[in-house]
Amino acid sequence: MIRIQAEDFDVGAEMAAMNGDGDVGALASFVGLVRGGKGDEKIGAMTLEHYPGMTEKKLAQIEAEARTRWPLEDCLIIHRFGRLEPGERIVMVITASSHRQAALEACAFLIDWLKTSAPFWKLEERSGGEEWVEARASDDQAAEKWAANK
Amino acid sequence: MIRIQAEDFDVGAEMAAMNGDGDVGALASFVGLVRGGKGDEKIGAMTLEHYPGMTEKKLAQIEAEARTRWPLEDCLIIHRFGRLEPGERIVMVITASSHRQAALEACAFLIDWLKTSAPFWKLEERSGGEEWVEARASDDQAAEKWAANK
Amino acid sequence: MKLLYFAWLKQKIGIAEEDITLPDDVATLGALVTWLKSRGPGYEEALGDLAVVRFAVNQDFAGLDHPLSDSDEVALFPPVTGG
Amino acid sequence: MKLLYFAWLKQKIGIAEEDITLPDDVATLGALVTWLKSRGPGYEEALGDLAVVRFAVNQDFAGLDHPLSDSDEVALFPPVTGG
Repeated sequence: MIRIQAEDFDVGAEMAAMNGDGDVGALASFVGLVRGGKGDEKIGAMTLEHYPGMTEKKLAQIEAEARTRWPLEDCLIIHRFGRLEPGERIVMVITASSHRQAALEACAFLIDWLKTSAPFWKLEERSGGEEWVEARASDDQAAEKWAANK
Repeated sequence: MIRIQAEDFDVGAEMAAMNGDGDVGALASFVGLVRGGKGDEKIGAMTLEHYPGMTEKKLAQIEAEARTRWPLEDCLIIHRFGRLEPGERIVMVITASSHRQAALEACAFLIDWLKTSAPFWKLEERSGGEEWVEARASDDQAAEKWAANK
Repeated sequence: MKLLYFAWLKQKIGIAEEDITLPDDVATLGALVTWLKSRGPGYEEALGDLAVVRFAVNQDFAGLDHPLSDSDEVALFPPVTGG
Repeated sequence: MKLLYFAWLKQKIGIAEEDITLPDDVATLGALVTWLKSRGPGYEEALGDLAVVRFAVNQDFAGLDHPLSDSDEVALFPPVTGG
């Protein structure tokens, strides 16, 4: 399941909702937060812009791909948009499977792919004004690793 | 930090306590549950026995090893003992780091190593009586992978 | 054709979206980019370095050789930075 | 010396722990195992297949050649299955 929303989410409640029945023995999760920085390198708030419609389409494709690759009992992706302060949750991925390997790998896959194929853009508030975050080559490499390991 | 306890734990509260300050941008978690099985393969409760003293020592060693390998802002391992019903949480690992790769890898490392070096034993209640769970070769292989990649 | 702009492309072009009639001789994304750049300095600045521009046609990523028709939804944006 | 047994080793031997005086000629874990097996059928059954027995000396995993002293805490148990 995927959800794109401005509101915060409750990680514990979402995970609890995924272990109700059957054969779930492993829940893996990833939560991305707005970093606050340390000492002199304090980071301000950021605003997440997205492409409504395409975001849903891409996240649904990514989820379907993960379910093809691993035997998942359940899968949830939540991504927020709008203005977020340091410490706030941006994104969450939860995967549920019978065994841990599938849950852990699928979770890493989902966040790696989401980083490079979900249409979100971060605008950071800095001391010198606003600045769009640049994409990192390491994110492309992380996603390509999964393409090679298909 | 490590905790060994009979009581359940609150995943959301534990994760929230780890994103308070500074440079945490990524939280990875793993939660292991008692599987309930499906259809005709229903699984009963299990009892986790452990070796008090050695358990604390090994988990602390595993946590220290993870902190040596990855730049973690925080790290929490909780493992329960005693009788647990299907669907109940057994173990939780949370790792916090600036970036996702460190958090995800350290989380997978911790649960892999914990599986082979923390002195816990599972006694399953089955229709034919009680049975001690046998160790799986795949768990040894998962732990050895990290030794090779040191 | 519906055109959508995001992030700094939206800021440089000055609008979030617009409806255009696709010229007869514009048959691919690459030709569309060339045509857009002729429409003013904002477009020219936004599309000056295509290494940092990505494209979607009908909400799927597409390359410059992707064919276009007037009923398509085309989006132009920087490499994504979510997650 | 304090001896601890866990899981099915505890069930087969019939006790969770015991204090013994280490015989003078028992200097390693391997020698301890041989000596224990001579103490009764429960021990013999529990220690019949050492491929499924693991050892800890003072709460660290140890092999059969590990040296012992009378002040050690020695534990015998099956391969672990937690997590």
